[in-house]
Amino acid sequence: MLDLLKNQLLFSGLLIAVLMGAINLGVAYCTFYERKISAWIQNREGPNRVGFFGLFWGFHFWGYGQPMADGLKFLLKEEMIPDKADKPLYVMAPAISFIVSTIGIAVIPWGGYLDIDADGIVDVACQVANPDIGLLYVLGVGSLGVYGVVLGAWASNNKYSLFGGIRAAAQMLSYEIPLGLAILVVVLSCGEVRLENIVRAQIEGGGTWNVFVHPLAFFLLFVTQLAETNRAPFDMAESEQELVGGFHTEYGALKFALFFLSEYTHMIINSAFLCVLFLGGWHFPWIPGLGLEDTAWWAVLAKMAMLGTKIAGCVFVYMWIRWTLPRFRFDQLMRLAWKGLIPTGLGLVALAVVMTYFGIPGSESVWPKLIWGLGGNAAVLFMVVLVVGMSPAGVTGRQANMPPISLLSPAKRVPRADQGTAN
Amino acid sequence: MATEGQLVILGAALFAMGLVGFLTRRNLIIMFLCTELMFQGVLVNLVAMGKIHGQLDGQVFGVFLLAVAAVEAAVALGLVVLLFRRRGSLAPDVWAIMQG
Amino acid sequence: MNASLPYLIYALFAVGGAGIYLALPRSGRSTAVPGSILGLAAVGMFVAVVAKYALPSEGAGFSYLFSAMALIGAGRVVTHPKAVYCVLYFVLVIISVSMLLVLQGAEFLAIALIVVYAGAILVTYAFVLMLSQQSASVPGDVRSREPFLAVLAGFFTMACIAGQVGDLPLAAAPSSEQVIRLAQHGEADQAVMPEMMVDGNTAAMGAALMTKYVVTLETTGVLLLVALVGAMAVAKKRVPIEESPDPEKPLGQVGREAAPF
Amino acid sequence: MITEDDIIIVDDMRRDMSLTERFYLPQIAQGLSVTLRRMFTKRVTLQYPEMRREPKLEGDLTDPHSQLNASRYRGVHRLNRDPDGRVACVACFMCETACPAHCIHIDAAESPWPDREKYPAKFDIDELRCIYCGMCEEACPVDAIELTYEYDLVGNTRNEMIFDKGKLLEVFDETCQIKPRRNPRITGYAGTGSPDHQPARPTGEQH
Repeated sequence: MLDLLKNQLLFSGLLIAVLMGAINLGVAYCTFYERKISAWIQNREGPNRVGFFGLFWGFHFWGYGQPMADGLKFLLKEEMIPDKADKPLYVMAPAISFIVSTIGIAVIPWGGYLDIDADGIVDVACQVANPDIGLLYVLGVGSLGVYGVVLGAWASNNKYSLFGGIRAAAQMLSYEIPLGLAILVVVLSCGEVRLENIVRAQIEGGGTWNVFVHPLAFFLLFVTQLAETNRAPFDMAESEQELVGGFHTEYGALKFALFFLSEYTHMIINSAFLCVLFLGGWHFPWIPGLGLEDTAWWAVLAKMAMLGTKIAGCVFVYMWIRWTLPRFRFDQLMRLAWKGLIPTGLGLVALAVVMTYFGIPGSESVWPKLIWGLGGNAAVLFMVVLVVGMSPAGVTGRQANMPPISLLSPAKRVPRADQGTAN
Repeated sequence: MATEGQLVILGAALFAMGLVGFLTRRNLIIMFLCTELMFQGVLVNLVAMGKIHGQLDGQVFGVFLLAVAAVEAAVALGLVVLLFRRRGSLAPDVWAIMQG
Repeated sequence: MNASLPYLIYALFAVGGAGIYLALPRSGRSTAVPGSILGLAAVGMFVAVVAKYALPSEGAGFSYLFSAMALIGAGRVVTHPKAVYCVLYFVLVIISVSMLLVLQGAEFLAIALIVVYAGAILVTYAFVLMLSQQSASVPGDVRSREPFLAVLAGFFTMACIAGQVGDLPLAAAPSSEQVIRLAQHGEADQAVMPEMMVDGNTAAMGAALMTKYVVTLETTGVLLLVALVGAMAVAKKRVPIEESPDPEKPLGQVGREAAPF
Repeated sequence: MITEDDIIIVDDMRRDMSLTERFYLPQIAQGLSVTLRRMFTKRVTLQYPEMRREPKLEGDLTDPHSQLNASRYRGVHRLNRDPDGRVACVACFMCETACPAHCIHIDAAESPWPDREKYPAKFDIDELRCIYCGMCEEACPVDAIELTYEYDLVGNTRNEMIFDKGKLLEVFDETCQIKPRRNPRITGYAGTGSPDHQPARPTGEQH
């Protein structure tokens, strides 16, 4: 048995099975905690009724059976296809969405290398695949994510859905650029595209996670990931108030559940990438067993638990933001991407290039990295502030087209006789 | 693994189909899509040829080809949007008057 | 290798051409079903012929699968009457070609193909298509122009190019040093330790782009910039902007033309 | 006529934003801190079937967190008893007439008691049909029908939700401690209202 597991292919297969189960379970409880967090923020209790199949009568398990009940409900509802919908695409769209959001788990390094029989020789990597392209795979998978939304929107043959899909397409295309720039900063500062080696580079550099060296890039990546997952405040594709649910207006039952699950899977996977790229992956200083040289099975489990904790933290921030911030207007969204994030990202890439030129990332000591990184980030931030400060205060979109409210402002108050018409 | 000859024939087939589509279809967007199909044929050929010569140059040109395709798509779609706005149709026939 | 192989391949081209001809959308009774059958038969026979003459090699099955997928996808791009489906079948072509490139060890190009084509260009196509064409298909889409001559021209070109293949190995075993990256972790010894993770295709491509072809790279960048400016200039909505909005006009209607989009 | 004082001067929305405001980030951080603090404050949710707000008729009735304000709440009906324990209703059909939802059905019969002519042999209220408007309460000349504070009205079948006379009287028995009958003295015709009135002993059935 142990010898069989030393085969990386078989181990990867096992890992896939375990990860799919774990992520689906995590997604189920993400939906639960989304509701819980929204309730806590609004001084409510949230779902706390559903126990497990009536076992332990009178004890509700704090509502932890809720995701199962929800899933069962989705399963048992009637599958409907609108009459004028484009049926093949209508059925395919949720599946595409779900598959694309799931396959990203393949390249995440979950726990370094594993020495199964404790003979001091590493047997397998705790990663489904470690391809040569590494990070680029992440980009490729992310860029396909828009298809599920756009196709579902178009196939529903509903105007609101179409609006949602079109918004999603424009938004995802725009936010892919700062996403790529933020990832480029990591690639430049680690000199690597393989995710496992990026984690390694962060640990070997004295534990300076990339977030300490490039905090702005971390912020940039987080914001663009919010947009890529269509999460608030970037949920233009499904803005409930204007578009009655946007691209999934016409979906119900399991097909809607797939859209829903894919959004949360996307959140988890994106958080995992954020942790791997900027938060040191499975590494945490001062905790024994989380180092590069620890390859026993318990150390690998501890590393996985550490990465899971970091992911859970990121997902919490996602939810916290969703229940705090209102949605952007679409032109604000575009302006943020093209005039805010992309120039900042370019500045950060330039900073990373300069740092690489002077050999900062490869230095043994921690301090040059921190000083260069934080100083450079401060400089980029200062430049952004300077540019924003010099540009005229932007009044855009609808506000720009509004007549001035001078009718009622003191300077131009109309004479008393005309006030009847003024109102 | 496909051999170079198989890849070249595949590239030829993709190119030919793109050509057929470009000649027959009556939708501007599909016509541009067919030119992209021809790009795919060229890309496959480039990689195959690079492999024959044992060099990376074929793949490097493939990258430049991608950039050119992106440029083509951007400008072509801009033009399509402009044309569509004038006539309200994607058919190239409504612009037959430009034949001169 | 069989001497009659080239003629067999030309014959298969003819069958495929006939299939495409029949499958092209036309105004009268649709012949898409026999056309599709002919085209599928041509692809299947081609793969069978190549597989028969090729020596067994690693990954050959995948390569035939993805080649067949690319060909079928391309055929549907050309013949499908619904424009959105054309775009989707093109995505299928992209993915198949990208997988073929992975099998060839060109991973960077493969993933760049997916990011640039499937992720950006085709989404833009779909975007414009959905904006401009609300219904599934328009009259112009279902009637093709000069299908016979076009198919003749296309498949003559194809035969000409294929005829030039000549001494290329159409069916042979792959060189042994080609490493199949997809199956990299299939062998335990390759994934054992970090030192096994040699710099691969991506690093080599990066080095080539940044040293030998750096001028070309910069030129491409300039080209992209020009295209960006050009596309903006071409497609920019020409809206007369009033300097001082007229307060008498109702809200939201000031200085706006009824935009077609 | 609109006078000068009626005009509310709206602040011009296009005032210049300060630099920090144009970054939005300090504001976002402020908002996030608000929501984070909210997460650790006391919940206002009442776990309903286990925890209940007790109805309350006097004291500070405006405090939403304390108890249910039952003074004006219109819940399940009850049929009042007079001081002798008989049903107070005199079967005048005023409530049935006034009911906009037609949910009250009364069968009148000759009263077995000397102080009134009729009494309800049957008194049914369809609680599912009722809209709890309180018109019956207003219409009743002898204050025999009243709406109580009972708000958790549930049942498994529709028939169960048609309250007959016995059930309505039971509601009175349960609720009369907290919400006494509004005017217990005006039942029937003979001698009502006089403090020294001795009611006749009930004969026949008790209701």
